[in-house]
Amino acid sequence: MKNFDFALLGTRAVQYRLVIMLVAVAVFGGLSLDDFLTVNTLQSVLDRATVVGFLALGLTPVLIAGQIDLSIGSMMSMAGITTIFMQPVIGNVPAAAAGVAVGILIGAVNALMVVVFKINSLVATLATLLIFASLALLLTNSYPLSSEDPIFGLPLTADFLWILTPRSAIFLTAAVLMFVWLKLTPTGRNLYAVGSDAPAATSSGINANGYIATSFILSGFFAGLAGMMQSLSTAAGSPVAGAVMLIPAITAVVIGGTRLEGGRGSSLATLGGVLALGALTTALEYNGVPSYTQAIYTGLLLILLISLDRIVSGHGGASSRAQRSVRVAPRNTPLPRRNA
Amino acid sequence: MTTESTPAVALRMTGITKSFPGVMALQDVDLEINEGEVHAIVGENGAGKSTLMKILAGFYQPDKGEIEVGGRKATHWTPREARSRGIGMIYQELNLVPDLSVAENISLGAMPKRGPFVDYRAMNAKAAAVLDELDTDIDPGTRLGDLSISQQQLVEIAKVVARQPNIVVFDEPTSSLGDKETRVLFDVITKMRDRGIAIIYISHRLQEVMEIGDRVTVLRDGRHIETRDVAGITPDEMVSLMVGRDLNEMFPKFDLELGEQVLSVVGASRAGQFDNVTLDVRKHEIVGLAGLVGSGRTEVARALFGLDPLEEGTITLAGKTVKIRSPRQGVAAGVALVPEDRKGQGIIPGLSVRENFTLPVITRITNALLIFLGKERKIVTELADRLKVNPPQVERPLNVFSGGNQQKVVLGKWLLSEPKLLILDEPTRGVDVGAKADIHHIIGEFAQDGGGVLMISSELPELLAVCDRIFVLHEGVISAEISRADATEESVMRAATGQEVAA
Amino acid sequence: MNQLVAPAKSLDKSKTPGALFSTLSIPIAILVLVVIGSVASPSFLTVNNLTNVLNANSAVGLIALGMTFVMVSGGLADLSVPANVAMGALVTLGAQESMGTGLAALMGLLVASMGGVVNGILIGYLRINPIIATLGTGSVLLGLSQLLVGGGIVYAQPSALSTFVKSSILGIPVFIWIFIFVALILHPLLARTSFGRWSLAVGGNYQAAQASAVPVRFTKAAAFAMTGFLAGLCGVLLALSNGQARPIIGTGYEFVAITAVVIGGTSVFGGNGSVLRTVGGVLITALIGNLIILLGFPSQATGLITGAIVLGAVGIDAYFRRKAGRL
Amino acid sequence: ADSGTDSASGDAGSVEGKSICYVTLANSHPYVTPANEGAQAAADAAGVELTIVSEEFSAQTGAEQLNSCVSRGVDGILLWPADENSYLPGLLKAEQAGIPVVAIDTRAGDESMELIQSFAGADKYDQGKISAQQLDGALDSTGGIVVIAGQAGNGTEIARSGGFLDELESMGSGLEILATVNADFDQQKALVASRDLITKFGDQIKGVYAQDDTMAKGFLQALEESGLDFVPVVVGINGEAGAFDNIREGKQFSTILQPPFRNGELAIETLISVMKGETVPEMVPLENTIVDIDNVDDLEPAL
Ligand SMILES: Nc1ncnc2c1ncn2[C@@H]1O[C@H](COP(=O)(O)OP(=O)(O)OP(=O)(O)O)[C@@H](O)[C@H]1O
Ligand SMILES: Nc1ncnc2c1ncn2[C@@H]1O[C@H](COP(=O)(O)OP(=O)(O)OP(=O)(O)O)[C@@H](O)[C@H]1O
Ligand SMILES: [Mg+2]
Ligand SMILES: [Mg+2]
Repeated sequence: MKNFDFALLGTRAVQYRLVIMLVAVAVFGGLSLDDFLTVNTLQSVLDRATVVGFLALGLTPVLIAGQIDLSIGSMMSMAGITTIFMQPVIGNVPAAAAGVAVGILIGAVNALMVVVFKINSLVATLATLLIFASLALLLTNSYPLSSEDPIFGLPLTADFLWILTPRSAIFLTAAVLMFVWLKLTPTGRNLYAVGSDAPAATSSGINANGYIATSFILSGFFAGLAGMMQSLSTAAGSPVAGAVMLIPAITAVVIGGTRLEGGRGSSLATLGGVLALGALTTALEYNGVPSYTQAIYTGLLLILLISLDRIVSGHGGASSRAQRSVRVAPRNTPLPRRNA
Repeated sequence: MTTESTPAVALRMTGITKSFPGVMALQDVDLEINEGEVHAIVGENGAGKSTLMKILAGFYQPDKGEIEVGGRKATHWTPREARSRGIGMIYQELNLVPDLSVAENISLGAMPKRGPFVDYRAMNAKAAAVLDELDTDIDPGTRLGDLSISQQQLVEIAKVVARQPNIVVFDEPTSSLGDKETRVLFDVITKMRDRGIAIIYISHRLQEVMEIGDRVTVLRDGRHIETRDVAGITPDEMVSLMVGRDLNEMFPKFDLELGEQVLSVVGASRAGQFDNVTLDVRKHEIVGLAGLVGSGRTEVARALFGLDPLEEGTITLAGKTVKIRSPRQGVAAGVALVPEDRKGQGIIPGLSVRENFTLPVITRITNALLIFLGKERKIVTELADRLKVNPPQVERPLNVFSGGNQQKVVLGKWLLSEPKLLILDEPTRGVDVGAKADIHHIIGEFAQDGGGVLMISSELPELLAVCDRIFVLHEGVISAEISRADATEESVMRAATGQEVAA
Repeated sequence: MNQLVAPAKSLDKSKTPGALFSTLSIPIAILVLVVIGSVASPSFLTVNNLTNVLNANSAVGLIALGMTFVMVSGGLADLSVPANVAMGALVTLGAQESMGTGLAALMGLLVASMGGVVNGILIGYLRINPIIATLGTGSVLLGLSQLLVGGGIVYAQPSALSTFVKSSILGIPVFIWIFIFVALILHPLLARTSFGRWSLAVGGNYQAAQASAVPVRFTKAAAFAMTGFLAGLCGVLLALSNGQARPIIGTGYEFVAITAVVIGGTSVFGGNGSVLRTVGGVLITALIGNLIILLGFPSQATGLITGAIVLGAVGIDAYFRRKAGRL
Repeated sequence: ADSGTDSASGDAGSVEGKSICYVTLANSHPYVTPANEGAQAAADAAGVELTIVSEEFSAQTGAEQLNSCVSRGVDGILLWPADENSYLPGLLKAEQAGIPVVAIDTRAGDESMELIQSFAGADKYDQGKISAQQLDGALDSTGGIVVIAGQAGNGTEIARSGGFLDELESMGSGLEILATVNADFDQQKALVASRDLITKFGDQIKGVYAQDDTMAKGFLQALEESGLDFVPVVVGINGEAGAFDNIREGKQFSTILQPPFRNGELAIETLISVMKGETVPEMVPLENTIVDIDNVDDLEPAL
C-alpha cells in the first residue's frame, strides 16, 4: 500500500514537474525577495530566457527525431557575427535575415553529414561545433564586431505587452506554433515516428531522412534566430557568444521532459523548462548565490528529475513488459537508398 | 503459363539478382503473382525470401532485373513508390513505432487530415474499424509500446490492411501469433484474396502453406527452383525441393530412461503474469510448456532464469533450493535460457560468432587475467562444426548470418555453459526445416547427455513430437500436465483454452 | 562437413576495402601528418619535437583511454571529465599541506573516482542517459570544486612527487611513461579479458548481454568509474607538474578525449573499438596541434582542422560500413 | 525607475540602504574573486546592499544581467565588461532609467564608455602597452618574440593584445612577432604550445609576451624541459606569486602588479561617489605596477 502511494506520488511529481518547479521558484523567489513577483522581474526573466529558449526550441525537434545537435552554440555565434558584419553592407533587416540564413546553412551542413554521409549526429555535430567555433574566431580575428547601428536592435528588448518584450513575444509564439505543428499535424506526428523507430517509420513510407534533415535545419534556423536577436539586442557580434549556451539549452529541454532517446517531447515542455530554469537562475542571482553554487543546484535538479523519471517509469512489470516488446521492432532494417 | 482462365498478373519480377558483400543473396529469380491468389514462397533460412520481398518493397535495389506491377514497369523503385503502387508488406519483424498510438501507427505515413491538422476522430474511427475486422479489441488510443508482442503483430497487419493494397506480402506473419490469432489472420487473408488482392505468403510452417496457399514457389540458395500449384504438391516434396535432399526424420526422438529431478518449481508467482506455477523437469527429459499467446509462458521462463525474478515460490535445481534473482545467478545455478526474441535478446550483432558463443562462459576460459584465445578458438570451432553453423566462419560478425544460423549460435552459446536445465523459448521460430531438424537434434543430444529441457513452442506438432511431458499454461496458471502418451493437439488445446481436462 | 549448401562465398574479412580502411587508416593518417610535418618544418623530425608531440596530449590522452570503454560499452560519452580533472587537481593541492603530497594525490584520485562511480551508478544502475547524467554530475562537481577553492587558484608546495612527475626517465618524460603504462594495461583489458568482452557485448546489444549473464550494469558503471579515475589522474598529474591548479583546468578535455576516441575509429554506437586505436587517435590529435604551430597557422584553426578530420574519418568509415551492409 | 540619480542627489551624503547591482566577470577566478571581495567589503563599509551576479566570462550573459539589474530599479550598477560592445543597449536603458554605471577592471568600447560614469581599474590596454615597452626596451628593439595570448575573443585578451600591438607600432619597434598562440590563460595549454614554439624557433625567440603569469610559467616550464640554454626576455602580467619567484630567479623579466582587492574597493567607492552626486574623474586608475628584479622584494604578490 505504502509503496503504491509513493509510486503514484512520484508519477504525479514527474507529470506536473514543470508546474511544481515554477510554483516552487515563484514561492522561493517571492519569499526571499520583495521585488521578485513584479511585472519588471517577470519581464526580465522572460526576456532573458529567450536566447537560450530559441536554442532549446530548435533542439526539441532534433531530440524528438532521436538525434542530437551539439553545434547550436557555434551556429549562434556564426549567425551573430554575420548579422553585425552585414549591417553596413546590405542594411539592417537583410543583415538580420542573412544571420538566420547562416544558421540554416550550417544546419543544412549538419543534415548533410548525418543523413547523406551517415555520420552519427553526436560525432557530426561535435565536429561542426569545433569547426564553426573555430571559423567564427578566424573570421573575426577573435574580436567581437560592434554594430554600426546600435540603436536598431534596441526595440527587441523594449517593453511590449505587459510582461513581454518583442523578442520574448516572438519566442512564445514560436513555442506555441511548434507545439501545434508537433502535436496536431501529420508531419509533426511523423517526426515522432521517426524518432521513435526510424526504420519502422521508413517502412510506412515516411521519408525518415527528410525529417531528420528538417530537424537539423530547424535547429540551425532557431540557432540563427537566437544569434541574430542576441547580436542585435547587444549590438555586437561575438565569435564566442554561443560557446556557453549548449549546456543550459540541453538542460532546459531535458528538464522539460523531452527524451534524448527520441520519440517523446514537446515544445511547450521545453518552454516550461526554459522558464523554470530562467526563473530559478534569476531568483538565485538576486539572492546573491554565486554562479558555481547555482551550477550545483541546476545539476542536482537535472539529476533528480531524470532519476525520478527513470524510477517512476521503470516501476512495476507493465513497463518492463513494454520495453520488451519495443525490442521486437527491428534495428537492422536498412534505410532506403536512392540510387541503385 | 497462364492458360485457362488467364487471371490477370498482378506482379512480375524477372531476372532479379542481388548480392551483398560476400553473399549472392538472389540469382536470376523470376516470380509471377496473379490477382486473387495466395502465393506461398518457401525456402530455407537464407534462401533469399526476405531479400526478394525487400526488393519488391523498394528497400533494396536489385543489381539486375525488372519489376512489373499491374502491367506497368517499375522505375525509381523506392519504398514510397512501392507503397503508392499498392504494395503492402508485413515483415518478419515488427515495423511499428512504439511511442505513437495504435491509431497513429495504423495511419502512419498517410494520416487523415482536416485542413492542415490531423483528423484524430477519422483516424481513430478508421483504426477501430480495421481492428474490428481483425476481431480484436485493442483500443486505438493505446500507446503501441504498451501492447504485447502478439497484439503488436495484429496492429502491424491492421496497418497494411487499412491501406487497401492490391499486393500484400506476409513475411512469416504467424511466427509470433497463437492459434487463435492465426485463424483470424487466415480469415482476413481469405477475404482479401476473394476481393482480388494478390497475396504473397512466406512461412516455414508448411502446414500453413498447404492450408492457405494456392501456388507455391520454392527458393533455394537464392535461386528460383520451382513454382507449383499447392494442390499438386505434398509437404515432403516441398521439403526436398527446399533442401535438395530428402529429410526423413524431422523430429527425432530418443527414448531415454528418465533420471532424477533436475528442476522443481513450487508455487511460483509474479503478479499479473503467472500464479502458483508448479512444475518439474527430470534428467534426460524434454518437458513442453504449452499455452496460448499471452498465457505467460515466456514470463515463467524468464523468471526461472532470473531475468524477472520470482515474487513467490521456490526453485529447486538438482536437489538444491536456489535463489535466482539475476541471469548470473541463473547461470551459476545451472540454468540456461534461449530467449524468444532472438534479435533483441539473443545475439550481439556486431560480435563474431566466436565472441557470441563464449559470452556467458568467458570467465571460465581465462586465467586470472586474460582470455585463452587459442583455447577459445578451438572450443568454438568444434562447436560450430557440431552445430553445422553455416557458413562455418566463426570470425564473421553474427548479424550477417541467417536467422537459423543465428539461432544455432544462441543455442550453442548456452550449451557451452553446460547447464543442468536448458530452457528454450520458441527455439525454432522463423527457422527453416533443415536448421529446425538440426536444432531438434542438438536438443535431443543435450537431453541424452543428462540435461533437462523445458521447451516453449507455439507449434503444437513440434511439442508433441519432441516432448516427454507437456505442462499447459492458461492465463498464468498451470491448467494441465499431460504425459507423452496422452498428448494430442486436442488435449493440449483444450487445456490451453481453459476447458476442463482430465489429466 | 555440411550437407546444406553454403549460400555464402567464403569471405575473408580482412580484404574488404572497409576493413582495410579501418585497419590502415590510422597508421596512414599518422604517416601523412609526419610527412607533412617533415616537409614543412626542419625541426619536426627532431627527437625533441617528437617527444613534445607525445607529451602534449598524454595527460588528456589518459582520459581518452577511459572514454574508449565508455563508448565501447554504449555509454556514448562522459561529459563530466573537466569536473573530475578539476576535482583531482584541486583536492590534491588543497590537501597537500595537511596530509602530505602522496596521500593528497591519492585523495584527489579517490574523489575523482567517486565522481566516476556516481556517474556509473546513475548510468549503469539507474540507466539514465549518459549525456544528461554526466552533464548533471559535471555541473555539480565543477560547482563543488569551485566552492572548494572559494574561486581562485591553489598553489602546490614543492615535493618529491612533483619533481618526479616533471622529470624524464631514459630521456622520455614521466607523463609519456604513465600514458604508455596505462595504455598497456587497458589495451589487453579490452581486447583480452572477460571484462573487455563484456564491454563489447553490452555496447553491442544490452538486452542480449544481460540475458547472457553478463553483469551489464557493473560493466557500464565500471567504464564511467574508470574514466573518472583517469580524469582524476590527469588532474593530479597536471596539478603537480604545473605547481598550481584552477577549477578551469580541464575545460574542453572532454571534447579532446572524445575526438581522439572517435578518430581512433571506435563507434559511438558502442560494440566495437580498441584502446590501441585510441592511442592512435591521441597521437593524431597531438600531431595536428603540433603542426598547426610549426606551420604557423593561427591556433584558432585547431578546431577547424580537427573537426574536418573527424568528419572525414568517420564519414569514410561509415561509407565502407554501409557498403559492407553492416549498419 | 523612481530611484536613481534624482533621489540620490536629493539626500546627498548618505547612500545607506541603497542597492547596487554588480555584474562581475566570474565568481571563481584568481583575480576576479578577490576583486569581488573588495567590492563587498567597500559596500558593507558604506552600508550599501550589494547584489553580485556573475556573467561567467560571457558578455551575452552579462548584457542580460545588466538589463535585468536595470529593470530591478537598483540605485547603481557596477559592471565588469567581458567585451567592448555588448553592453551598449543595457547601458542606454540604464541611462534612461537614470541609474549610474561604473565599470571595473576592463574598459568597454568608446561608445559604451560615454554612458558609463567612471572606470575604476588597471587599464588592461595599458598593460599591453607597458608589456610592449618592457620587451622593446629589454631587447633594444630587435629580435623575434612570441605572443602567448589568452582565450581568443575574451575581453582581457583583446585589450592586452590591442595595447601591445598598438604600442609596438606607435613606437616603431623593430621587434618581430614570430608567432602568436592562444593558450586560454591556461598553464598546461601554454606549456604544450610553448614546446612546439621552442622546437620551431629555438633561440630565435628573444622575447616572450605572455598575457598572464600562468602562461609565462607554462613557457618557462617548456624552456626548462627543452634543455636549451638561451634566456629569452619573458614578460608576464598579473603579479602572481609564482611570477615573483621566477623574477627573483631571473627566469622572468617582469610582470605587472594590480591588486584585485583594492580594485574592487575602488570601484564601489567610485560608484558610491557617483550615487552621491559627486563628480568623479572619467577614470580612477588602479596603479599598474611593474614588477622586476629591482623591486620584486619590496612588493607583495597580488595572488
Ligand atoms: N543486409 C545484408 N547484408 C549482407 N548479407 C545479407 C543481408 N541481408 C541478407 N543477407 C544474406 O542474404 C541471404 C538471403 O537472406 P534472406 O534474409 O533473404 O533469407 P530468407 O530466405 O528470408 O531467410 P529466413 O528464412 O531466415 O528469413 C543470406 O545469406 C543472408 O545472410
Ligand atoms: N503490456 C502489458 N503489460 C502487462 N502485462 C501484459 C502486457 N501484455 C501482456 N501482458 C500479460 O503478460 C502475460 C504473458 O504474456 P506473453 O505474451 O509474454 O505470454 P507467452 O505465453 O510467453 O506468449 P508468447 O511467448 O507466445 O508471446 C499475460 O498474462 C499477458 O496478459
Ligand atoms: Mg526472411
Ligand atoms: Mg512467449
